[in-house]
Amino acid sequence: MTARTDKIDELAQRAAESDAGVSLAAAAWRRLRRNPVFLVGAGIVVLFVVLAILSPLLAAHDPADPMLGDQVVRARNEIPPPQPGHPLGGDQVGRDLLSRLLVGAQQTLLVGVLATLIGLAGGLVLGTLAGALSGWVDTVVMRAVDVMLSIPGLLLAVSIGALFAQPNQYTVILAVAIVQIPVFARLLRGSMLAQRHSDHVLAARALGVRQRAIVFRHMLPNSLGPVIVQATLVLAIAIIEAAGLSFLGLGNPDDRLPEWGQMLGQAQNVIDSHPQLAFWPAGCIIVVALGFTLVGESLREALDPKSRR
Amino acid sequence: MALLEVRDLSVVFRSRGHQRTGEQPVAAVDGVSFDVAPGQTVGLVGESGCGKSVTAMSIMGLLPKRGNQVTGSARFDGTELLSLSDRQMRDRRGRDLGMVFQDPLSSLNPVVPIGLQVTEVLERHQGTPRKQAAMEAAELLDKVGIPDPRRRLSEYPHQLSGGMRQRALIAIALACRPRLLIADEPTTALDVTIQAQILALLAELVRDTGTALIMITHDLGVVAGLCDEVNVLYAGRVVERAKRHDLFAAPRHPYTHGLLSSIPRLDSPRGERLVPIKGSVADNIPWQNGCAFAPRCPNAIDTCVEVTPEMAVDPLVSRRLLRCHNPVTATQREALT
Amino acid sequence: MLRYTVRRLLQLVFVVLALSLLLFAWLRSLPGGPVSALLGERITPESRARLTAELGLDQPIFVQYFKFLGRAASGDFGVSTGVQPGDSAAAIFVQRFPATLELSVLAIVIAIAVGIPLGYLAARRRGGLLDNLSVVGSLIGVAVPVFFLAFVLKQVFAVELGWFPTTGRQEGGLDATRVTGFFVLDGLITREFDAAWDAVKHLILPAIALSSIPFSVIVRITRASVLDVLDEDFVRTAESKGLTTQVITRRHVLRNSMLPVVTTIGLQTGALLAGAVLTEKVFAFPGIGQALAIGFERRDYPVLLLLILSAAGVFVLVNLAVDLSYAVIDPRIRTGSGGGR
Amino acid sequence: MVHTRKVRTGHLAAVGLAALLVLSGCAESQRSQNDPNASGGAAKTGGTMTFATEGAPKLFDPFFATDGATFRTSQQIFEGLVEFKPGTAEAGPGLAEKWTSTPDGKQWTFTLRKGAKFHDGTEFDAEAACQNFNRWYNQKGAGQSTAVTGYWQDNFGGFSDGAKPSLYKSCAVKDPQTVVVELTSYTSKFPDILGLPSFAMQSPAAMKQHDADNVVKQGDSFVYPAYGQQHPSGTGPFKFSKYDKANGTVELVRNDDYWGPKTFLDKLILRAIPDETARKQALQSGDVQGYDLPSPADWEQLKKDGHKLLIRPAFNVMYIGIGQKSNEKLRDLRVRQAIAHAIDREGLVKQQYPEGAKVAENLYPDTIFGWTGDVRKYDYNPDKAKSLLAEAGASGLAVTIYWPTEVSRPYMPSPRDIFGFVRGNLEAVGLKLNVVSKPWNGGYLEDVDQAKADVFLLGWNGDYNTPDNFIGNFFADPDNRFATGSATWGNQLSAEVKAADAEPDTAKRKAMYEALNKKLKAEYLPAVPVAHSPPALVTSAKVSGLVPSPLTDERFNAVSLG
Repeated sequence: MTARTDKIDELAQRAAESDAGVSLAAAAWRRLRRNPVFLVGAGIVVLFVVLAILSPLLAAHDPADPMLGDQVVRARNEIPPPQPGHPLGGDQVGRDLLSRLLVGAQQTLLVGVLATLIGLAGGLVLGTLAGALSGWVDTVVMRAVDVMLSIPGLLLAVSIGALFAQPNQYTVILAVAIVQIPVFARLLRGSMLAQRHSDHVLAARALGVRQRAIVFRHMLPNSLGPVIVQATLVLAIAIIEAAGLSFLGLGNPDDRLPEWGQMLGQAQNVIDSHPQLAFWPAGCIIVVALGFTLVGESLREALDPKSRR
Repeated sequence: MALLEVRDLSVVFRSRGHQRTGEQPVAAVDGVSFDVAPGQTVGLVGESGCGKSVTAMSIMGLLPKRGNQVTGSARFDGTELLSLSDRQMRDRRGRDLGMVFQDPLSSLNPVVPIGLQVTEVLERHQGTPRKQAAMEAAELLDKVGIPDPRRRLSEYPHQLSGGMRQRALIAIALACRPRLLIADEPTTALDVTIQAQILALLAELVRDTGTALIMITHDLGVVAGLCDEVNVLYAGRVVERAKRHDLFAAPRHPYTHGLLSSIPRLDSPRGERLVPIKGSVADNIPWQNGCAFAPRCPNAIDTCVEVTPEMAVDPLVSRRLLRCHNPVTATQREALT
Repeated sequence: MLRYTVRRLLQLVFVVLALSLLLFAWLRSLPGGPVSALLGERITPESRARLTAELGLDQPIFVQYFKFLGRAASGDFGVSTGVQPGDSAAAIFVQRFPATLELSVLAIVIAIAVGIPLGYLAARRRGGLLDNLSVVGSLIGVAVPVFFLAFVLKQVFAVELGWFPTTGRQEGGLDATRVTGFFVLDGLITREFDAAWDAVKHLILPAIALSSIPFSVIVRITRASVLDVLDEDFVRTAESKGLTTQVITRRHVLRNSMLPVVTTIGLQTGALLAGAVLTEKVFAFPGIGQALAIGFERRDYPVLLLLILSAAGVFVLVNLAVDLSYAVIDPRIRTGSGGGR
Repeated sequence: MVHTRKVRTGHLAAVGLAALLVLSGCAESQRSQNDPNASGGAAKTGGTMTFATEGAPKLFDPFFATDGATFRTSQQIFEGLVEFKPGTAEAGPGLAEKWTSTPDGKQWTFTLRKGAKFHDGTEFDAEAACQNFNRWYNQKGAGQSTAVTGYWQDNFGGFSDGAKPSLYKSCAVKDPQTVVVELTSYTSKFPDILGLPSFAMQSPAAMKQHDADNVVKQGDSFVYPAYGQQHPSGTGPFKFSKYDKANGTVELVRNDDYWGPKTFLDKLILRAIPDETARKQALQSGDVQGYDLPSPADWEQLKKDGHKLLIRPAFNVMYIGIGQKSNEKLRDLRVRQAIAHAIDREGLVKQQYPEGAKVAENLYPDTIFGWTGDVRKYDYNPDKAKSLLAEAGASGLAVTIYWPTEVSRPYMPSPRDIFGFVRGNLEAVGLKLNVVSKPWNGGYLEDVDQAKADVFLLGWNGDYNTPDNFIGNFFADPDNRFATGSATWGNQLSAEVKAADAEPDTAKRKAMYEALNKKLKAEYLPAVPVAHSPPALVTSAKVSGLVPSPLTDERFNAVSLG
């Protein structure tokens, strides 16, 4: 018995490598190392993540504390200007802008990562179901996916966001995440269908391996390439769409822990009188989104066998 | 007076940024020379990667400008092709020089009707008006043996069989009655029966139209059926040139000999075993250090790995050029058979 | 082909029905809604109860849904409670759809007209300055939040420079005649050219903002696809025929690289509605998008329901159109046989 | 499809052109030819003014409306028997030149203005006036829905079917210039309420012709008849010209038969621009000549840019409501007082409210009858608050606090920021806040009205100049959003409110209201009054003659450009 499974594993392993596994990954890595696009993107992402993790330490002040509140005079549209200890000044209610941006990095990363993970998880379940056990399961799941895909992404996110009676950080994340589920599902199903007829799977099946084993040991691992690419891209999308939600007033109303999209959305009414309140978070969002996109795109190209670009 | 004179043609690949990566530029074609007389059929034979296709492409001026360095000379009817401007070259391609490629499916545009793919050449080079061009195209297709040509005009490549596609390609290449036709492995992608037909077709056409033909192949069988003169290429250099009969009767270069004895022959006694060439191209040594074939060569002697052999008239058989220190002798051939 | 189309249309019906039930149930289960919308601040528990009963909102959800379907069948999707209180949702759609259509068309036209040539040139001069610029540019284009771009455009070109109007579809004072609801068209056919021009001026900034994402995507896809086609054998064949570069580009390269591009254009066109929600809000442009934005804010459920449904419908239809247009571009699909590369 | 491919773009263009020509054949410009040039308005008289409003009007029949956008329009078209004096909330003569009442305040005699004409050409006389009263009183079916005739039901109660008691009894024509209106009881609101936009005089002929009362319930809402949609006919200085829904603009033109001074403007265009920033930029770029409700944050800048900022007298109140229902600790006066002491109202007003905003001491502004400064004041004193909580054994009390999102009200310019401030204050005195934020119309009002909130931020915009419009609305019914009914003193409060309203004798009534205000602060404290905040409107420099009204009831009849 063990002997047999070992044999299969070895077999499938070889097939996997020839398909999408190690060798291709290695080749991809070789291409990436030389790709300036990737290096720039990776640089941005790493910087951002480090910042996000360390931000509580870096932030000089409590982002929720309106310490400069006494300098806020709505009647004269005055907000705290840059000053010693507050290089960027304060926001509409006198909280230290720099600290908010720093802590914002953390929240933004949180939104991006959680949304992506949830979308990924959902897609993984649906896609695996459909891809693995075709038949009516496939049909049902894919119909559902089609329904979701039949609404433009951001619109769907906004709709979902609006449908929560009481918006908060997690409804935002959820709204953005749900939109991504069908995308991932499609992706996984596609690549698994492609594999169902590939040699190593057939071989494994021929040797009578249990369906589950085939799916999890052989099919899933080989489908991950495109999924990883998609995930990096989704991270960027999630961050941007979260900002869109905030702009439409469907964001997280509790702004004690700031998130860049939220900061941008809240700054919309003072964008001409206090542009810095909008431009700082906007700038951060653009750079970070760009970073993830660069990484995603260069990954995609590197993993795409026939790409010479 | 030759129609095409290729002299000392060399093509060097330079991978982008090779200075940084320190890769040595590779010579795909290394001082190749040969002539093609009007109406003559010349074969370029060799394993894949020996540089025969690159030779053809460089003559046609189809090699990408970037990353390729073409030196030497290729005189067509007295004009130096290699020094022509891009525009001048375009004017000649399709008119004086035609080319047929290996894979007929991918070589035809899938979304353009066959007819247009033929007529566009006529329009380009002869300014033939659409209607008339269409008629000529039909005749062409008919000539290359495509049944019901009128209907075919409006059809798309995927609707034709492999053989038909190759015929169409040939029709395109010959549309403007070029004086030189280069066929690059025209039959490799087809199954055997079709191969024969296509070869026959080519033979017939060049005879009728008096078109000179360069036949590029790895298949000596093809050569046997078609070529007047054969150039055997190895690692970017011509190693043996001979008239067809001489070559098949008495291959002199061990590589040629190897090729011949590695293909089954109908006239050989039963029970004879095929002798494959040992090793692979990977074992080659650079020509600078001697004979590139030496490592695989049964006849290799010490000089082969010390002195680079030069192209020279065969001491035994005249009318033949040879690049070898220790050619195959008659006795050896006997020993083998 | 026909069977395929029919199947897709059926699928569309299915999608819309499923969506409508989903949305309807969810919307109804939410707080706020018609009653609060109608009574606003003056609401009292007593009046709430009365109105809820009057409107039959106390009946079981399915009863309500089927009543809704019944009314919907006769084109009655309920009456707006927030966007344009008192107007029927259908009327709002009919009246605002042309606006968004005008906007989307202009946006997608800009995206295509600039995006495809740029993508092609980038591919032709691969690795060159233009190439790198267009690639990075297109990536940035995706990274910039649409509404932020819209804000900046408006601030710079409308408020500071005053080249364009900041908001709306047309000056009220023009007293333009309405025929089709497409202001530009109306202006042309009624020969009120000032009105048409004014409408165009109102379109430009929002359209640019809206086109940013489709533009970026189109550039990228075109470039990639052209690069693929460029080293296809048949391009080499075309070269070997000595054809002129223009012919090779037009007939052999572009036409073959258009398939993926068309797909993208389709998807992007459908997705424009999402962008329109943001852009139209920024420019107070009275289209579907703005109605959605206000609808979300004021919880105008009848309008939201209809607009989201129709958005989905349009999206599906556009994609169907795209699939069909493959046949136009790719004979292998039209003539059934062959499959594809 | 194969064919479409064959079509060359040239052909397409041709086809398109042809289509255009065909269309233009059947499409004619319907421009009013005598269009006195739109933008140019240098002359004192003439010109067109475009004014940006928050929303588009629901319809043009004010009797069926409760929304500001509708009233903004209808107040230019219609006039009431009573009109509020420009710039005040004080009732003055309108279509009625003067009026008298019997001592018991149940019978009112109005003397009507001569020479007023409706836009449809019919005369305005006693007959027309009474027909209006009877129209209101005799609403049937959908017309009786609170959603349709909210103002009537708030102020007059029931209808002729007698299902609910009504304040209105009858209207009699004494002579063409005199009507006698009978009420079932006295209320301090009368006749001021006749100044409400909803109760403006409309042309009986026009209403008859266009079926004005035919309101139909359809699905989740109501559909209004042609009259309200298309043919409003009043006596006002402007006439309804057209409503371009596709463009969100209402066009009004000068009424040349107006009984009073004619308008300077040829045309008034009211354009809906929901987004506040968009309104501002429309003004800055000259697309509009004025707009409503500029964000206080922009006031300074707008003035700097040379625009005219017109600040309305504050006629509203923002309060922190304290519910009596769920959290019984809040029924302890000391806890409510602690909350009052915890809030730094001066700080809040200074930081988050526009200039001219005042800290509120009563639940209605001092321009209203019965206001008194002699009430218990709660100074900002966290320590006092802490000790009060301790006394009440409510230190660290957990409280559910509600604040609204997706809304900005005149009395609450930026709820998020105001709440941020309040939250800080309350947490500083050790209260544990369970924060609930909901969209204004997405559950906030609903929950607050069902008294789900322990503490909540809300306010009120006054309609007319009587205390009852404020505290009457809040407390007359013990089952209210403060759930005063659940408090021991709840019913007493309701009784006192009703009594004061029903007291005909002015002096007595004043005393009663002052007493009530004192008790509301000292004994009941169902809400902590926070601020009276002046809303504003803004016009470009060349606009003159617009008088800001505390009731946001500005008239454009005296407005001129340049």
